[in-house]
Amino acid sequence: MAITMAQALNTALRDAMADDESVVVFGEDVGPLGGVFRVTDGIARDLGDDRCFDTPLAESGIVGFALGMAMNGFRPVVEIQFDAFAYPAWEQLVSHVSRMRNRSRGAVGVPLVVRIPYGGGIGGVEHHSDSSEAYYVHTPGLKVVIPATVPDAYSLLREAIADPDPVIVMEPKKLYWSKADVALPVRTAGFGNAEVRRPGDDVTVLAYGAAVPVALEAAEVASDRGRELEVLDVRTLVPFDDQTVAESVGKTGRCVVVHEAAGFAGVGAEMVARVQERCFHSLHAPVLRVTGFDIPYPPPILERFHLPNADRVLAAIDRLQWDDQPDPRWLTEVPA
Amino acid sequence: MAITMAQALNTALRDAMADDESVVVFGEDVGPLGGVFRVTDGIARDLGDDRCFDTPLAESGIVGFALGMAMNGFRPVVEIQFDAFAYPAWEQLVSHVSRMRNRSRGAVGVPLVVRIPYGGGIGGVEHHSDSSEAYYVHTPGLKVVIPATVPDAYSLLREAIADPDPVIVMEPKKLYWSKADVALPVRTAGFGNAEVRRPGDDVTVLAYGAAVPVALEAAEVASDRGRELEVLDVRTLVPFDDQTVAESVGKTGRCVVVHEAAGFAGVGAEMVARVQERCFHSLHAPVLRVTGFDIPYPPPILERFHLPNADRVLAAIDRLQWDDQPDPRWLTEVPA
Amino acid sequence: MTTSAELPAAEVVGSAAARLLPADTPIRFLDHDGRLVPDAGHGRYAMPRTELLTEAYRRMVLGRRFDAQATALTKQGRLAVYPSSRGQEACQIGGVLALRDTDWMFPTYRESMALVARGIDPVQALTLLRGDWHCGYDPHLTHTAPQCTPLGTHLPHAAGLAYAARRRGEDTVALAFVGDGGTSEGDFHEGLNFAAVFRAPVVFLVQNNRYAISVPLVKQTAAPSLAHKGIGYGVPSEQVDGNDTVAVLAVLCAAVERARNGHGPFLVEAHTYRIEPHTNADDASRYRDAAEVAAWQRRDPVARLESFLLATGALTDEDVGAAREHAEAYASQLRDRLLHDPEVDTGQLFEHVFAEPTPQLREQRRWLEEELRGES
Amino acid sequence: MTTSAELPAAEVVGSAAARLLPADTPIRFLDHDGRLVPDAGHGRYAMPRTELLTEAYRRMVLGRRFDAQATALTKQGRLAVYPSSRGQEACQIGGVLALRDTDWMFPTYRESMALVARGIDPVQALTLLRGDWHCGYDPHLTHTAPQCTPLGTHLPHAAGLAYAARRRGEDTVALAFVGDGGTSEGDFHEGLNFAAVFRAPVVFLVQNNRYAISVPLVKQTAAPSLAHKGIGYGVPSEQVDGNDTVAVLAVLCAAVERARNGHGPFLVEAHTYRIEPHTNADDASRYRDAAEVAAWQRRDPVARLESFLLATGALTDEDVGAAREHAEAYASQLRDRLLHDPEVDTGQLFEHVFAEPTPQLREQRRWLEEELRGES
Ligand SMILES: Cc1ncc(C[n+]2csc(CCOP(=O)(O)OP(=O)(O)O)c2C)c(N)n1
Ligand SMILES: Cc1ncc(C[n+]2csc(CCOP(=O)(O)OP(=O)(O)O)c2C)c(N)n1
Ligand SMILES: [Mg+2]
Ligand SMILES: [Mg+2]
Repeated sequence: MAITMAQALNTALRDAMADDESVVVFGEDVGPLGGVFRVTDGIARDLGDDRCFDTPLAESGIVGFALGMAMNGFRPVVEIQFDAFAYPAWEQLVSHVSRMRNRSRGAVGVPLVVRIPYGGGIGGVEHHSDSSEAYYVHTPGLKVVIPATVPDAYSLLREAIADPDPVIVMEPKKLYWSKADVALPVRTAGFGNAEVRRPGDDVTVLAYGAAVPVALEAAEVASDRGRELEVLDVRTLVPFDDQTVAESVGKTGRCVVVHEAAGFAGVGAEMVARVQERCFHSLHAPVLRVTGFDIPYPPPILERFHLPNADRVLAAIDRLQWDDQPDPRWLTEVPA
Repeated sequence: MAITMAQALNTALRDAMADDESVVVFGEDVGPLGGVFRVTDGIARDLGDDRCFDTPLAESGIVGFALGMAMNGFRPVVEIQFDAFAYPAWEQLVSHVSRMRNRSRGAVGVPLVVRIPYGGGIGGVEHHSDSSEAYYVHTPGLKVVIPATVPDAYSLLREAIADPDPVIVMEPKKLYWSKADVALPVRTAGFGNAEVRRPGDDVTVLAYGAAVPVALEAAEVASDRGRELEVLDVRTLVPFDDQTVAESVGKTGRCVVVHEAAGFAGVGAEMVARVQERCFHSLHAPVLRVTGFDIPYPPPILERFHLPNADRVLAAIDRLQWDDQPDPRWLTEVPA
Repeated sequence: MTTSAELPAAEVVGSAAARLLPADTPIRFLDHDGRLVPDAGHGRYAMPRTELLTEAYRRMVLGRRFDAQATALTKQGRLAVYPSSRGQEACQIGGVLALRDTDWMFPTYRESMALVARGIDPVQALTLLRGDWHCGYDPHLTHTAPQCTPLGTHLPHAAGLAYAARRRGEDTVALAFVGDGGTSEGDFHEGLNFAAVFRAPVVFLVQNNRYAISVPLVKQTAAPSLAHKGIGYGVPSEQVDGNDTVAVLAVLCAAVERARNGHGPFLVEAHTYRIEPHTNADDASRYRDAAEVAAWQRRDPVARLESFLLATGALTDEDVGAAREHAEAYASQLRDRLLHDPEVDTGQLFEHVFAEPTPQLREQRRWLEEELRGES
Repeated sequence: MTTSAELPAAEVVGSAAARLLPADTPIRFLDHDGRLVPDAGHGRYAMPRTELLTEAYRRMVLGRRFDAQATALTKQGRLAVYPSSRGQEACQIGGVLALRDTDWMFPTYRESMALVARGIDPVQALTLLRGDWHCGYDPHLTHTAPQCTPLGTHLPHAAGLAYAARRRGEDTVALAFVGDGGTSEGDFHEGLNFAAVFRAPVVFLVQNNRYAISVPLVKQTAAPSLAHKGIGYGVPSEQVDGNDTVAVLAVLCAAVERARNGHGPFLVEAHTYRIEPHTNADDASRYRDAAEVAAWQRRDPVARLESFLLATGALTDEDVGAAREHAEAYASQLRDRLLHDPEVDTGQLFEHVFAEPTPQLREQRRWLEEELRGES
């Protein structure tokens, strides 16, 4: 039976809670309402309102309270309502959640999951469509995972809950209602493993979250045009799977990175840096990025101009110096 | 007469306040104490305790209050006591300070300066040595500048205060007591201009803040060994000077990026990505990074192992494939 | 040198508590049927001028009609989302009428009604919720901050802006709206504390509509009332029946006056109720009974004020009819204006990030323009 | 379905206020000279057991000596930085003695004295300030959270941890220290609110030492007292003479007992004074008078308790001598132990970031090891 990503997440929470008494779910509106995206739908009713409960409206408090519970035997899974509303919890995440284990020389682990619906494409008004993964990825001590498929949503969330360390699970809002035929429980590859979503020999496309379907769409078109893209779903940004990425680029010799967040100092920059470090001699062209612009996330009527789409991916691929003639765009920036 | 960077910043504040009544300075302990680094020393006394004043201990409040004043005719310059203590102000910075102009279609500008002493090397205990620039740099709507020299400290702060947009001035703590002979007021290059601190033909070294003296030290040694490094002080991370960087790398064909922050998704990654995009065909080797490790900033007795130093820069330069034989390190990661 | 190291005397503390705490019951003038209650205003607040009340009535009728129209337009897909303030008209309009035009208002996403009551063009007021841009009106021209979505974050802004005005010798007051849920955020705390320490002329108006989306007040706080938060900052506070326009205006006008005269901030908790779901996207049946809503509908602020004003003769049936007609015309004009799709101007994406776009933004703009040229 | 939509009755609100507000003057048992005051404990708090007081005395003597030693070691370059709590012994030791060993303590950077009073090895207690690691003791073994530097941020942790214990049916209490400055942070607000809403057994102990580094209380808040913040969360509160060990213990023991019995959190403001500069790196002459310090030195908590216990005969001169001797021995042992440089173990840099290092961290560790091998 086809289920949505939101349902897979819901089942993952339920299964984790059934398996382990110490798993508790809380946040804003996750109780009777079931969360604004219904990811916790029915959980308070079915598993008890002490296992899944609403909190006061204060994200720093939610994350700090969760950290306290995690220090004392629980495995809290907290929901942030929308990406931008994780910002008030920033200090707790960066100064405490990510550091408690290290600070205490391993004595105090923080088995805490922070679920953050992220990204745009759903017509959300201001503050409801941020892609904030780069902030977490740059913070040592946090793991950051992003499912792009229904089975991964289930499996990565289960693994996040079982993980002894804090995990930020970024859930692509746009894909909450994407469907797949999948029998749960399902386990996909563990953290640190990128997945080849579509094999190809000509270009490696690195993507995650909502950018994965975009990359796949581009691959479909490219294939019709005679170019085979190898689409890698990075899945877990921390830990990062250097090996699969390098193997792919080593084979294809070309690479494009796609994500929705602003490009400047985004996660894509790190991927580019890693790829060119590891595959320098295999590369026939610079690694290009297709990302959101370096602007605040736009309002609904303008978001389609901001979001990466298959056409932009294809355009980037066209620029990968196929006849080994440098693309004039690069040359304009370089002195004669 | 030789003055310190802290003194240059102090003079910049005084001069800006003298020139413009709307400039006010506030934050924690900036009044009678003069700030924990004495950057505001004597200002409250000399210019009035309504021009330079202490606030309650609440960084979100400080930045939010400053934004309110900036909306209403003032040019606040707020001091954050140590980098990690800007984290409580994160939501204000990301959701408001950076977006107010955009949100209001340009009607409400935010001429606000946030001074953040950043970085390590001063034996600070936990939370006193973070390098958080990547977080700000990735946030559209914020300008981010980092002086590495005494004249730049003066000039960039003056320009930041005069700027119609919010500017994060990251002040390298380690260089507060560095000295230079400079007659104030002084104006150096404006925002968006990297500065060649030392010319050279063999390798471009990109650095900023406290990494600049490290790069220069490395350049000194490298020169003795017959390699001339061109050390670029990036100075302003946003806006970024692509042109000077590309010109330099176009000339040298090799590039190393140095900063103190954790490498993963740090600002260095962006520089690498930009350099390889723009200078792909000039590069003889991958662009390498010398950065802090991907760990929470270590305690005082261990910080010297974490911080980039001249030796590490030199080691990276040695790995730049001078005989055009791929370094085996890169090959280990790539499949046969 | 300061010598603040001594403890305050007992009398000072004791009298401060008396001065700062709210009344034990919400200030009220009218009962649910619009009849004057015996202890109107607790004997501490003066009845507002009649013209203020009739003006409030007219704007409430307009506001409610506007709100209904916006809800309808949302169902038709003309707005991206709409958070109704039906049932909160006394607060929405009370907040506006307590201010002069030169005073500043700091609204949240729920205050669309207050925006139009302030005279802001309704299409501009709905820009955010239409998804056209983040804010459609000019904050400086309207003395109204952009509607704030991140809860509580605008309270420090209000403090800073009001302090700035006071420093220049202006007698501007800022009024900031915040919800019951919003009082839990750290920025509520910091905003009130800054306002108090800097004696900023800010009136904080908590619309306690009993819910933060689905979360009821009892899960939000264990305080005797939200107004009891004021004393912790040295901010005097009051609680008021938020569906009693007379009481809301009486208390807010006193608070604004006080702030204007240099006596610093004030905290008002208005007890009211969100009649509609949180937004059109919400399903309120999941977390509250229809009976509860019905009970609150019987306390309708518009009907209540109408009864009172009709009874006192301040308002005639004709006035009521005229107000409704005006509201109808306003609503139908709004509907017509919103039937057009908004204009799409992609240049705006890059134009306002900074006063001057960076080279990178110029470049990105060029890329988009090229792409669009290619498309067309 | 909840029906929290009704307003609380006036009596409930009124009596809540009485129940939640602190006394108008700080609770006190002893005057500055250690004599019992007439209205000891305001008639509301019981005199603590004598053995508790004599034990407190001994630990205060030890704590003060420890503190002096740490200050001296800092001058010799043996610690990276040291924030003294001299003058705050009644709070430091009172906080510890109000707890059972299985209760949790949440200290800040200023609580080194409380750490050693809790029996934590002094070298482990000083690990943070020595610059050796971020925390030297095992929080689980000692039931003591790592010292918290980001102000106020540990209060939500205390609430969560205490709530977790209570959910498991344990009667653990958490006591969290926070400074007067720390009460201004958003996390103070959120921590108290969470504790109140979840009825977490937490005692919040505000050591109001009149300064946040250089910033005096008057610039921090306009509240009648910091204890007055409690009512805004429905958290009962008290203010106490923080240099009167008897009063501190009386109030804290009552608060802890209350929390242990399931009645939820409590807020205590202890009025005290930071005799030393903020840390060794601070220059207090820039912002306060020597006369002010001298006035507070005359209220010395140690001398005050000593006088009282000697006068009541609970303590003899021999006991006093023995306590001091023990403290001397402790201090000299500490000095000896801190004369060695701490061991440098670079592996630790990578070992504890995650339970299992990522491939990237393993690689970085290898780089460093190679580099160090190359060096040697
Ligand atoms: C910081 C932040 N967290 C979460 C949200 C999501 N959110 C929007 S409205 C809302 C409820 C607000 O309740 P309340 O403050 O009572 O105002 P009301 O909507 O009832 O007017 C929530 C949780 C937000 N906007 N900002
Ligand atoms: C979030 C945060 N901001 C700023 C600081 C820097 N800082 C360290 S101690 C201090 C003053 C704290 O005063 P108070 O809370 O009264 O505690 P005390 O030091 O007096 O014990 C400041 C501002 C910090 N540690 N954390
Ligand atoms: Mg509400
Ligand atoms: Mg203090």
